Amino acid sequence: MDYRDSAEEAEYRAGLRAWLEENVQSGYEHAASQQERAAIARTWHRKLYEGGYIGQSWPVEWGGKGLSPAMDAILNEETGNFNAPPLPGTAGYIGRALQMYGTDPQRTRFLPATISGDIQWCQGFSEPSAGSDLAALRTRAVRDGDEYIVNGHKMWTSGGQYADWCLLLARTDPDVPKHKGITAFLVDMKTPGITVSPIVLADGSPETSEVFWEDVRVPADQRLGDEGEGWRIAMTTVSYERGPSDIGFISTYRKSLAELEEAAAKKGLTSSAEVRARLARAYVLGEVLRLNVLQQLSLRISGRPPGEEGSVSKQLWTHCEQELQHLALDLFGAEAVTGQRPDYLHRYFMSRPISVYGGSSQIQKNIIAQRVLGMPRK
Amino acid sequence: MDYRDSAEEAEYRAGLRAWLEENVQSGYEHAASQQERAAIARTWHRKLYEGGYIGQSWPVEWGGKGLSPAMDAILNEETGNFNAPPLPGTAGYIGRALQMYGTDPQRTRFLPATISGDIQWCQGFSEPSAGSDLAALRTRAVRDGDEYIVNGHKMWTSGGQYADWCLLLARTDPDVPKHKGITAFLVDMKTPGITVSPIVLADGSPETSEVFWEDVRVPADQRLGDEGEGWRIAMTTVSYERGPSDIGFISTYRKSLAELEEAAAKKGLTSSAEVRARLARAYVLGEVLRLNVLQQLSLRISGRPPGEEGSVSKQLWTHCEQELQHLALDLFGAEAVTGQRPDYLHRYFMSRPISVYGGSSQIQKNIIAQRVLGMPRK
Amino acid sequence: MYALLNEEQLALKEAVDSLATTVGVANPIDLESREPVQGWDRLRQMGLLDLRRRDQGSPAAGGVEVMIVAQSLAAGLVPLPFVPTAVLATELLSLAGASESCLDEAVGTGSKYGLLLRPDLTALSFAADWPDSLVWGGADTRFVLALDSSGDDVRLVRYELSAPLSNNLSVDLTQGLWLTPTATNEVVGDPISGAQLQAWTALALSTIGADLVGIMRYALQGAIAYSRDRVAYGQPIGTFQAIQHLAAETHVTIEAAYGAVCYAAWCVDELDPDDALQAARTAKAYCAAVARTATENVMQIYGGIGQTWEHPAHFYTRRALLGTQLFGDESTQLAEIARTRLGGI
Amino acid sequence: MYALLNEEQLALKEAVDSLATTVGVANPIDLESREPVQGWDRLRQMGLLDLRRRDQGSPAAGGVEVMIVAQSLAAGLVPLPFVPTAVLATELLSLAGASESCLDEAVGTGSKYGLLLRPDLTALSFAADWPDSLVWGGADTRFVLALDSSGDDVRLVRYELSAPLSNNLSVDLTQGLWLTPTATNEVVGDPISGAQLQAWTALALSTIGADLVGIMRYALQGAIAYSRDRVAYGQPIGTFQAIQHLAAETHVTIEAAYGAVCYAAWCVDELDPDDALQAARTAKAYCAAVARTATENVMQIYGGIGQTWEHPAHFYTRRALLGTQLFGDESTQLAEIARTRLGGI
Repeated sequence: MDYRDSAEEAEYRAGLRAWLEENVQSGYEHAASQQERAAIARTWHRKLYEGGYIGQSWPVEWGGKGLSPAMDAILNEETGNFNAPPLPGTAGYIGRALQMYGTDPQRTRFLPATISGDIQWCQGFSEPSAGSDLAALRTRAVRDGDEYIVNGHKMWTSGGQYADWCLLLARTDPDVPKHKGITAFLVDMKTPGITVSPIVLADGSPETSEVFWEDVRVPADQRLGDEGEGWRIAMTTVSYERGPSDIGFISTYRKSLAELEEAAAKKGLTSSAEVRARLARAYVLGEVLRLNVLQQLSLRISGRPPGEEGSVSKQLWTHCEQELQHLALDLFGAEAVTGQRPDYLHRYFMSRPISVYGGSSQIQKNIIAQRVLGMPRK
Repeated sequence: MDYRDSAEEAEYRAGLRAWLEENVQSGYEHAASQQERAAIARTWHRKLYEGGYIGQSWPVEWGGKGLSPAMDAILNEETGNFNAPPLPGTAGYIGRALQMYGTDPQRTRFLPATISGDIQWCQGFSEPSAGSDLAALRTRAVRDGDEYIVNGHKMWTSGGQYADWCLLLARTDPDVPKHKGITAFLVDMKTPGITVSPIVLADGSPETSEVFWEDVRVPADQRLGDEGEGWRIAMTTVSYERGPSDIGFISTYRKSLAELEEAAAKKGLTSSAEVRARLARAYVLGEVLRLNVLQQLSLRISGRPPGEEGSVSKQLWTHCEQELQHLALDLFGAEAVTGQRPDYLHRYFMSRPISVYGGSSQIQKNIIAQRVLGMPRK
Repeated sequence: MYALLNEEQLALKEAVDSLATTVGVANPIDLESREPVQGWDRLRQMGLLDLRRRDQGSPAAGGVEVMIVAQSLAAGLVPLPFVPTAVLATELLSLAGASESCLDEAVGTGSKYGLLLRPDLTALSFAADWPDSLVWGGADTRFVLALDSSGDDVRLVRYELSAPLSNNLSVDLTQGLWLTPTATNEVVGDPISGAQLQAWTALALSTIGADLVGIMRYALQGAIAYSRDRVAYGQPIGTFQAIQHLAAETHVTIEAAYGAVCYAAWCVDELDPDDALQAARTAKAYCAAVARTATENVMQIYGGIGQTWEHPAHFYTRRALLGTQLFGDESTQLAEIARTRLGGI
Repeated sequence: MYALLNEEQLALKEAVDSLATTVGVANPIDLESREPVQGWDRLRQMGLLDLRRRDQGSPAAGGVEVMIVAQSLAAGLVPLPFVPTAVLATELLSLAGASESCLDEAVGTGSKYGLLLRPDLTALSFAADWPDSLVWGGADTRFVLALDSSGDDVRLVRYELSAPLSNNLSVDLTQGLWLTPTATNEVVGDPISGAQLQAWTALALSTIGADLVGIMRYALQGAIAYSRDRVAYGQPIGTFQAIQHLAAETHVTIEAAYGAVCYAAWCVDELDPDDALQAARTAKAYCAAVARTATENVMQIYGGIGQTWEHPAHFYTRRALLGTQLFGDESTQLAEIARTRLGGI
């Protein structure tokens, strides 16, 4: 057990900091529109690529550097510390899917462009009637010669409006058990028949999108993996969504807490023992999450694939952020409800879906009980 | 809607207060042993009987006065206010069972003695492997001529050591669905083959008992209701356990809170805004429970039998008492763990089983979801 | 003792429930199509605007009736200022013995009277603080009531706005909170006593509590209905124990809040102002403590769809957030309750 | 960066886990049959008593090893004063540079050294407060360590008891807290600096945190095993989502507490005392916040049987109650953390 950087890690961190000092992209946080944010993110992706910071933990043969997952965590942490835009997470996990399940031509075609940021990906998984129960998805892909014809309706396709390509899950065989009839595809978002429409969240900001698929023709060589292998591909992909990248959340959290402490002090609230205790508790929860994530990361470093214990981090993350936003409302409730602090209201509403997306809190508890604690299923 | 006593209620209350002024039995709370407490309770039962306060809401034909359930609530409240020993609850609900399901000879034999306190009852329902799932009970009663032979093991038989008679549930038919094979019996606790042994609770105090039944011969005319009717009898009985009698809890709660406020003030804690808020919250929870119970009581007054909404009161009661004891430990934790305040430790441990007995909190939530809110079963 | 609605009160509830379905909001699009003046007229036709006018010194209807109406209108997300205008402004004018014509105006065509609130929403504002205060009322507010304590007595002050309100700042899409525009003011009626203000605050707290109970109850009903239809893993999500228990826990807090609000509402006209205020603070403390969680639980049961603008779930959350703050959140109420039970610090 | 136990540390854990099953307590009856001197000998044979003795100025083992041992011994409900005697008394003697013979005695036959705690258990007590303080240690305690600040420096004081301890007041049936008997005292070793005391407090907090994690984890394991066997409504209760979620929620808090305790334990010997103390307070704050609830949840899963004296569930609850208080509960830690982050009031 050693929480310090190893020599290698320290060297990497120093190099990264020097690079960030020169190259960090600003303006993301205060961008006027989602479109502007997407443009900044794309530029930032390219810069990171030029700096050698995209796909750094991928194998060398696929354009990576084979670095330890620890370096990904440091990258997350330091870009957070430097107030950089978020790291392009989709590149990371869709790259994994391509490496593990792609054909050689697919890898050659997509991996370089994914690393460089020339292709921005979105994820076409969830549907109106397939959320927590993702395997119930209904979008159909029917083979027609050298193509598949896709019809369906996807929800919660983050960045759908700005993505170039989509990793799509569709049902190719309705006659087998639901997990076995799903296939993954790589689809150009400019293909005719695809319509993207924004989903506006409860606080009024357009944050994600729904995508309608109408007779969309997808060449068969853009199928990822075999027919029926889609579920396994999706599960692998999703597992790489969690884990060390949470560290990106942790630096955001630290900043939010520091801002809240400052705002509370300015309002004269930090003379109240109750407020002090609640702010200190928010600090404790953040630390507890950080230290749990470090343990998860250590498992990854020691070669274990991301597992169900990630559900524990997800629960802690949810609790952490939702509690922080509750605290902000409790301290600045009147300001928040009278339009003086729209930022608190925005963050509050943004904190609510954390217990829904990426597996709801209820699903996470099922996973912990049954797969981590080994409790019996009915 | 009117929270004031009606003219009738006010008159009853005034008479009761005058009677209590003269007759209230003291010493229960600080009795040296459980045995002494049982003796005091028996004397108190007799006094109440002489005052006309036992079975007052029973029909006149069964020795009652046909008073409104509101009077039972007032009785509970005022005896609580006068620091009297608890009211003999078993007499009330076992009396109901006798009235509703007893034969005429049974009623004649048992009702007067139950009212007068000559018979103290206990309840032989739960078993080691039949707690929440009471209908899974295994104690067998096998017909043998004019008798039944009972074998089994009952748990959580409160007052088993001091009771004269027992309302017993036993399985008479193992070959029908579990709810249908249960029969109720009235059993003299002096019958050979019955052994009572104390159950010591987590804080070290003997609070209840387990009862072993070994070839206990019960005359067939002591069967209550028909064979197989035991489950229905038990459910009716249990439903009368809740409800207005909770008001007895409410006066106890008020006293506990007042004592805690005083102790906190003495220790100088009431200058802390946090402690003040927590004490005030405890007051709010107590009021909220009281007002909910009054609504439940009003349903009873308007003639509705006790229903599933009682589960809401049970949840509030549990929350109220467990939170109060948490607060006591949070304020006086060091005193409690170093033997300076054994009373807080005792009350804390006594507060834990509230979420287990009389239907665990999990069972109550099932009832609320399925029977009150009408949510679907699988 | 009878802690439930009587026949008449049940009939009132049923009538207002039914009205609320026609003038209330079911989704964001309704907000644009609802015509406030017409809705207000519907309330007047049912006599709901006159509840707190005095007839030979007594209010036309008690706190309990006000509670019933506020609860049902909130449940239906009725975007009309029933609470600030028809209940609280009318009550203030009645307490000050304002002229009948003034009262007629308050409940006339359009909701013309608003209240001046402190920027932290914890109390009525004083005239001197006009520029920093907020107006709680409908878009057609023409007069705003505030207090003035510059003399020996506390007096009611009426502002007449020189232009319509603009700049609605409210988080709640069905209730308005506005920046103060330019206005002229005059004293109205007689001095208001401390006891009268206590009683008025008790009415305010219990009515806002009723509003919160209304939205919580109706929001949960919707989520339960949804849980019967929405299928996951081959069965309605309402069959899962996790969803059942979340709904049950929420129901427990709502029923508890309802009991406390009933008592507080009854106390308004039946007990001394300080006892009524204690009951009202108790109810408001509890409602404020549970309302946000209740509406969050509802959003959770709805899952993803409950997080979107197009779904009405957030309407309830927003109204819960505002109601929690109006006249003080849980911690404000607890501090006051502690003062009465434990003395000052 | 590697936040998990390495091979050696895993081996140590396994060895102590195994020891704990033989010297620990599985039910109340064991308490009478356990022979403390023999148990203590077993710890010594495994070298667990010397962890904090110094070898050329460095402790024989780091905070992480202490954490591992404390956690496993607590999990096994080992009724021996490992924490106060083998860890904290030894550490105090080492910090003060006490003589080797004194240290030999501390870890010799029987657990001879106890600590003097303030009556509220939040800190070591000062000699002047002897009569009102409590002794934390085993029944065979002969020497009690306290501090003295009557001179210019803080000094370590050793009391020699004139009679064996009696009057165990502890709620925890596996750890002793005793009234102070008559005793004579003398100063031991060199003055102790503020930084040394900070580091010592960090060790105390992280070790008590480890103790709490140990009992929580083991208590939950037991309840889960029970839930597999216990049948209600025709199926193991562990199949019910309500029970699964209760266990899952508890597991989350235990894993979270474990992560915080690991870091705090590592910091003890690796960071500056003030940073180590902040990490330790963080871990203790979290452990204290969740330990009671975790053990209550365990009692709840056990149902009726978990409420009885004969069942060991209450052992965990009792140890959680004591551990929560030792060196300050959550609110004590939060107040200190707030001081470092927000400044004084």
